[in-house]
Amino acid sequence: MYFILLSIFFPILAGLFLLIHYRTPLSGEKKNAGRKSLLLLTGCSLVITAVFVVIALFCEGEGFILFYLTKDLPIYFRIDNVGRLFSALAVIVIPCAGFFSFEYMKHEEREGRYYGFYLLVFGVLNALCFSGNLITFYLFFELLTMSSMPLVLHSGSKEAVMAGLKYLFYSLCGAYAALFGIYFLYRNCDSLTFTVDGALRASAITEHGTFLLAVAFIMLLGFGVKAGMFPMHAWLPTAHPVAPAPASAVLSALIVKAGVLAVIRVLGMFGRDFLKGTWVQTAWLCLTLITVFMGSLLAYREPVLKKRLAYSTVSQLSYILFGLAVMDETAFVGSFLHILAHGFIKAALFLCAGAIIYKTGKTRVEEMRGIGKEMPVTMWCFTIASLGLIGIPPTGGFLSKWYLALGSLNSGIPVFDVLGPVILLVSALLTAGYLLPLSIHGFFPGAAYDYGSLQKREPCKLMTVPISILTTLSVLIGIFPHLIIAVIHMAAAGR
Amino acid sequence: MSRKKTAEEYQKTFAFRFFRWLSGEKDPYSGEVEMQPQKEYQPDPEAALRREKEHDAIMDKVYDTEHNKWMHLFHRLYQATSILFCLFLIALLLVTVSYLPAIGTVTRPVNNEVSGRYIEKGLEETGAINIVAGMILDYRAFDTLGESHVLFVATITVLILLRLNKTEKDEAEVNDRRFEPKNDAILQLVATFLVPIIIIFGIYIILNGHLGPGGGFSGGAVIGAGLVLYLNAFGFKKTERFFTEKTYKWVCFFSLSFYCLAKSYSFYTGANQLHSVIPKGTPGAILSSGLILPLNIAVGLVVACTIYAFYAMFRKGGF
Amino acid sequence: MIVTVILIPFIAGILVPAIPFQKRWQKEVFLETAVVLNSILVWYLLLHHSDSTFLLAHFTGNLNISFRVDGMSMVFAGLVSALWPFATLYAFEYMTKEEHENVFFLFYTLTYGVTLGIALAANLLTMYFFYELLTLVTVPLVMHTLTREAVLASRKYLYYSLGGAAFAFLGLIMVIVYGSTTDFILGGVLDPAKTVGKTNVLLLIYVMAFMGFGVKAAVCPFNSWLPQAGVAPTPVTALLHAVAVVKSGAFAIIRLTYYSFGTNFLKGTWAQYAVMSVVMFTIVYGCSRAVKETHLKRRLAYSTISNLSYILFGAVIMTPLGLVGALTHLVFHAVMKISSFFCAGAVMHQTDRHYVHELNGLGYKMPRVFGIFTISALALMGVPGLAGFVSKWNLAGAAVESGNPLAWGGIACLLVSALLTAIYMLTIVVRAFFPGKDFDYSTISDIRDPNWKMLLPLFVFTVFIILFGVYSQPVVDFFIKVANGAV
Amino acid sequence: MGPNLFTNYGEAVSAILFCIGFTNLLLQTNLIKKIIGLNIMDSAIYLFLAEKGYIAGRIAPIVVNGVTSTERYINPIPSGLVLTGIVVSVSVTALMLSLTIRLYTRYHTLDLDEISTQLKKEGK
Amino acid sequence: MNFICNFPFFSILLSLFSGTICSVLPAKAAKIVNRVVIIVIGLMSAVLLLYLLSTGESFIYWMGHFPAPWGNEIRAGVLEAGMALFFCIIMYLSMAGGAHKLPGEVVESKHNLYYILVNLLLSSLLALVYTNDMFTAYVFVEINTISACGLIMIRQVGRTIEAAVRYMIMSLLGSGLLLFGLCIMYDLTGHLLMSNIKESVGLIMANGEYQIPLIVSVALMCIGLCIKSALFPFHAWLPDAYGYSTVSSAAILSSLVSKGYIFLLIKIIYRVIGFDIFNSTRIIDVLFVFGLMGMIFGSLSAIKENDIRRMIAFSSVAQIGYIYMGFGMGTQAGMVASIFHILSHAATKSLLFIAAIGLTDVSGGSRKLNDLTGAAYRNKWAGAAFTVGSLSMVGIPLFSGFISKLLFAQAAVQVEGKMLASLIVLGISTVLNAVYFMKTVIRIYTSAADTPYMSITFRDRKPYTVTLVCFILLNIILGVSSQPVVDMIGQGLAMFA
Repeated sequence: MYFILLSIFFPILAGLFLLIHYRTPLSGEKKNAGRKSLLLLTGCSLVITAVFVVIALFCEGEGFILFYLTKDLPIYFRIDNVGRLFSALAVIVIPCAGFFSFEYMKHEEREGRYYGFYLLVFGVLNALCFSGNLITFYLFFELLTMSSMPLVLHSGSKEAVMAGLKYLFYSLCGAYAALFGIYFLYRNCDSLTFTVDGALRASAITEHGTFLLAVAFIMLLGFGVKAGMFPMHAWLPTAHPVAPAPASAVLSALIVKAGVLAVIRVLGMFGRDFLKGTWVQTAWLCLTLITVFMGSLLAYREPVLKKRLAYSTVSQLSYILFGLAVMDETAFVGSFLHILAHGFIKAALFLCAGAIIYKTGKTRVEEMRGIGKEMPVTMWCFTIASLGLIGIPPTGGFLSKWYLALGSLNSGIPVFDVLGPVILLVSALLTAGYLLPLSIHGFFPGAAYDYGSLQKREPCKLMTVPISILTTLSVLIGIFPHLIIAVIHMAAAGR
Repeated sequence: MSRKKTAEEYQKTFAFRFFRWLSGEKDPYSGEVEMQPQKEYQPDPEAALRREKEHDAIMDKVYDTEHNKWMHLFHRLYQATSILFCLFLIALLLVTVSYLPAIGTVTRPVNNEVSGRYIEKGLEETGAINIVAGMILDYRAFDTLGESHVLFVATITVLILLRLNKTEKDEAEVNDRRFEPKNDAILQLVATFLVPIIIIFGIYIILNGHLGPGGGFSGGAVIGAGLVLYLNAFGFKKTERFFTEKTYKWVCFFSLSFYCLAKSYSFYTGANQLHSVIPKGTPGAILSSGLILPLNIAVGLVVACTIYAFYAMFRKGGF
Repeated sequence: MIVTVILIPFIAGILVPAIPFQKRWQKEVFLETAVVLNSILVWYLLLHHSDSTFLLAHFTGNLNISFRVDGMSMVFAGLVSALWPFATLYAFEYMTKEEHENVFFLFYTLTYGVTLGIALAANLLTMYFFYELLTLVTVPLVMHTLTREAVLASRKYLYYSLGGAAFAFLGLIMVIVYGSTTDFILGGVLDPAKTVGKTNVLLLIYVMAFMGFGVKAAVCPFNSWLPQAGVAPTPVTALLHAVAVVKSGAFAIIRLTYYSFGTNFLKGTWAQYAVMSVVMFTIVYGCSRAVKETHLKRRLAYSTISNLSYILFGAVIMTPLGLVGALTHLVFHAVMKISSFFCAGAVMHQTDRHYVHELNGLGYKMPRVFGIFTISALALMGVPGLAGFVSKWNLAGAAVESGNPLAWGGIACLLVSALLTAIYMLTIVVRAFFPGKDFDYSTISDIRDPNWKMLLPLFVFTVFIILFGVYSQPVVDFFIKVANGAV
Repeated sequence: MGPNLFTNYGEAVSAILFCIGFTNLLLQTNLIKKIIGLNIMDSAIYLFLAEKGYIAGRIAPIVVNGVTSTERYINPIPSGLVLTGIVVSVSVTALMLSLTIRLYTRYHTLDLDEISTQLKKEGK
Repeated sequence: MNFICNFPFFSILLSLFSGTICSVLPAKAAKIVNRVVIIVIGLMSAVLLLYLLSTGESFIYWMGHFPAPWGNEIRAGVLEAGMALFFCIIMYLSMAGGAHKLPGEVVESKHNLYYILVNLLLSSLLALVYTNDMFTAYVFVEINTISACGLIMIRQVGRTIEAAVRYMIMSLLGSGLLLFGLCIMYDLTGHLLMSNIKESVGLIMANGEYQIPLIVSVALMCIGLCIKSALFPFHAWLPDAYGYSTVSSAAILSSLVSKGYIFLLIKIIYRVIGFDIFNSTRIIDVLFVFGLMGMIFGSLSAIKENDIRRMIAFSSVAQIGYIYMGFGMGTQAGMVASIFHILSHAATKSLLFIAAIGLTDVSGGSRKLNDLTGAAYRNKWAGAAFTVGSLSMVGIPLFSGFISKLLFAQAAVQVEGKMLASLIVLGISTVLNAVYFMKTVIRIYTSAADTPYMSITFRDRKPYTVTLVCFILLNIILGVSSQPVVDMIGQGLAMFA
């Protein structure tokens, strides 16, 4: 039990300590010494937190209440299987990206601030995973926005600041839309504790059914902002390119997933039975499919690598949301698998992009001809991860998409049961179209390529190892999915 | 498509903006978040000057009565409405009059016990043969007291307005000389005859106020007229010998004081049901009807002086 | 006893210019002692209050000036007396740079007494009396700098306030004529026998009176005085234009709605919908103006406008829960806004910078001030765990509970406003802490945090923001008791 | 319309005169004409009052031969009122005339509007 | 008969007589006589008031040896005595407050004439207050008019003479209408004494004959008095007259002269026509509408005005509108409110005039608002007094204006058809009042470093300051303990019937 608390508050406190202690920029002679201690502290904290989380993951228990906000609003923590899966993803990606940034951030100023917020994000993410009721979740959802915003605008350039603000306001907008729903849920449910089969009172459904549907839609839209769903996706392609690569990785792999987690929780609160077959579901399906297609298309015509990846994230997240919107158990499994697979893959891809930028300073795709010759390890990882995202067996991506398509076809929703898989396939094709050219040109620069300028620029181990780990994991999911699928089924059943 | 839009035009289209938003390049906050300092208020002296000039110009235009079309129009309108108003008032009053009791009949409400008592008991109670004199100087003496003070206060205001101080007076006198008749023999001769007669007649009217038609005011006016004639015939030099501002002041003062005190006594005794010591005398005699005769004399003096004073004031602002 | 607490500030205030103090600190000690003493007295009074009414003077007819302590007055008087000593402490430091200190402290202290008068008034006439007085004693404070802007601002303030009071006066008349008494009684005092057939007129007058008192609470068409009044010294803007004066408006409206006209009479009528629409509009309007505003204090003033309408929104829901929400926000917003205003004041005092775009990078030089500012910003946005969330939660809860569809729309307004709040507050925070890559730190090298007199109030308020956010139950319970007339 | 319009012709005439005087006083811009209007108005009222006192076939209220009978004399009250009124009228006329003189010596015009315009131009 | 009953008569005669006396006295002596007379009359009125309050009923006093329908009478009740007392107080304070301006504005040799006018004005006011006879009232109205005209033009500048001419014209129109109405009334009733007329009017209303002429006559009298008291559309003469005459005159004119006419109107309403009969005519509606219009337009004109004295003068127009609005309500409460407002406005307006003169004195004599910047710092008492007056006008509790506003509003609520209109106009007019008065108050408290008058310091004049303090106290007394006054008004009105 205490490990939950430790896994939440240890990184938060550590982050705050870093923020306060390293508030002035390091400079001159002290820089090296200061940096070393900073890295040591950060590294230790990351590892210790990871250990705490892992221990917490294996805890069983009913959860506990930290304190009461108001009379019937407890801050309540609990571990369930949904949380476990998310937490597992986080506990792998964050340290990886963290160690990656030890090298990546070497030349940046104000590293203390970066690591401080990084740790904060870690703690908040853990708290998000372990939240036991909606209000706790909302609390940390807001905090997540606040603490991750400094990561986005870390570089401090004008675009970065603007992007950070944009990210902040989009997220808050979503959060407040969600809060609107929470107010009504609070009055129409017995408690805000998470369930999977609906917490609305029967009387409330009969009285305000229509209105509650609207509320549900607003909540879905609101949390969908974080998950980059269509009308409010615009922050993603702005925020990713300006953030440092590891931050982008975390952002894309985990933070946007917080929106997905929220949607899962909200679905549980309303209950699938309540939403199935209503206009809410239809509208939601429409939005997700639009997002899927539009994201891929935009990515396809995007020349800047990180922005391309960002569009890709937009598209891929809506795969997940589509799976949830179908409200079918198989599709749910597909969604969850995609959460994990996409998490690893996108983290790997962003780290690769980061490594390329770090070493060569090139950001645009057409500049990267022959990059595979210069940084083979990185590019290999990039290629494998790309294949996973496209959905080539035996990677995790294939499996998840398979389940998604299967679930959609099973669901029996008119039109969408077929339209969904079709669009997913088209999108997969587009994915191939925007990711593979990079590998192809990277490894086969063509006849015109001047081999004379080629030089080995493989990054150091601190960068390649995390990338490799993540890539490997993405493949491993596809190969050994059974354990995970079992856990997912348990999660879907509410255990 | 044959027509191609220029880049600038294209940027204004909805499609362009939509696409920018779609691809996340545009966001609703841009422009709002990037803040520019607001301009502090700076008073602009030139603007103030300009405003003043404009104001003057407008004022000139407004006061340019000759050429102001609106003003003329307004005048026309004003006159038209005023005539209409007059006609309306006439109509209203005529309607009212038509509903009033008929003239000359005994049954009008006016002929009630009040007038009846004045006629029947007036002689007995006031001792005056002239019932009107008895009424205004005894029954309704308070009104008459007020009336004489109206005259008094009017003189005061005329004094305030027209009386000149020393230096102005000299100047005015020089001016005035030019209009003075220069020893007009005929006028002087006629005046020598007429003035005493007029004044004597005035005195008669005053003294007979309680016995027949007449009284202080009419008699005083006649005397005043005589004095004015005298003045016109002989000039200020002559009149100043017996009538100066001082004379006027004291005559007025004593007359009014007497009037006030006498009436006060009478009011006081009347109100407190005391017996008044003033004898009524025999009706018809000169020395009769109690206070009416002295009061008439006092009023006559005041009026005579006032009439003369008005004339002198109007003419040259002093005596 | 009740009169004493109103009189002490009057006497102390008048003594300030009267006593020839040799040194500045003597004056400070004198004033602070008086204010603290008075606050202690007020709290003592509130905690040991009796239910009796204290009659001070007889006016005409059955009208009198009298005082009484009831639930509402406990809330408001408690709030005011808790904040005043800190604000005074802060003002000592702030006013070192300003002129005419004596006059300032004279009126500043007078205002304390007058505000307490509003809080403790036992009937509508007394409240109206002190309400008008409040306008008068605060005008010199707004005018204090005597610059052109200050004069214009105070002029506007006067017009608006007095004009508003003129219409509020109509409400007073209605209560006098159609009420059984003018005393404040929860549930209203209108006499049903007298109001037969006059409902619509009464409602019309209620709306007028609402807007009249609403002028002080900066309801939408009448709000422009508040940002302009920001030219006053910061202690004034903070305490008066974020707490005492504007809250008096809200307080008066609550008194009018709940204690004079009565919610039973008003609920569900067109009047309720009318005022609620106005309030909702103000909520959004204030925030959007704040986003556009670049002057720091004016921005906060616009924020105040919006937040005051939160309170009014709670009040016009016209249920006990709504009142709870209104009271919660009344108190919590006071703490949050005074804290953010004091931060702004500290910045202006230390750096003489007034505009948002001048604040770049100051977060590193004044970490305490800006840390506190961040916390108050987050609280204003309604981040859970801070005071703002609780009050918003109560407000929205009451709105949901009322079952009034317009009130549900009001929740949406609250949230839109919360988003806009985030925009205008966090841009400041971001500027202060993330000035951008090419920012020249040498321009702010000689700036530092203010001294303890300014920081102490700030820390105390921050502690309260967090405390209320985490552990608000006893306070809210008390408000519930007030709203149900149990106090 | 009531029954007595033609019987009361004297009063009707005085009413018309009153209105003429009233309108002149109100609307003429020339001061002298205004004063004339004033006098017309006052005279009309005296006429009106005199009409009131009149009773057909009776004589003025001065006691002749000691006979004091209501049958013999007309009503004395209106006559008294007229007397008082005349004095008032004289005073007021004198005052108005002196004001006119003052204005004329200062502004050399009798037109009140003209005088106002000049005053405004003077600006004090 | 108690000796005290002679007091009304004494006061009228004393002031008349003192006017005559002043004509032969030098200026200084005239001044003293004037002061003494006002004080003596004030004392007598006070004693009379106490006496009347103790006996609780009014009395009739014969002016001569003849009783009611034959002789003149005066009548004294609580209201009359109270009014007389109040007029004396205001008159004394106005004279004292403006005395120091007199030498500068009036030629030395005409000072005694000024005091004559004041004395006669006082006597005419007293006569208007006490009289029980319509024709007496007419005669004293004329005295009032002429002496007021004299007060206006005693300071001889172009504006005052023009204003005097305009004032005279309007007044004469009013007098003409009043007299004509009076004649018709006399024709219908055969009486000139108020109580007798009232009986006859009752009879006329009862048997239905002569109703049209009666109403026309009432209307003519009302309009005549409205014109004389400067009700809204007839106010053209007022701003110049109040704005440019010497300050005592302005104070007296605005607070007393027009009030005298209004009081006469009240007497006519109650004592001649009868309150109920009056209310059954449409005249009150006309008064009501004109009153409302006056409240709005007077204030609007005041807002536009840039000259402080004229601004206050325009405010008078608005305040007179209040009073007529109270009449127009046609209820006892409205009447009480109006009468209270007569008092409160008299106290406030003369205070404002006197204070304004103090402010202009320290601003180089300029009356432009711009030049008054910071004047309150140069003359503290005048500034404070002006502020008090303004606050009272705006209707801040503690000051008399608030009470009258309260009474008006309370009265308005009881009148079904006119309630909303009067309440709303009351509100709007308060806002407008606030605008122009507060503008000025802020202006005089704005420090002006760059005005040329910075160096002018106020020469402390004890009498002036004392006057201001008295005025402020009067205002506050009326504002704080208004109950006895209101009771007294109610009692007085009851005695009227």
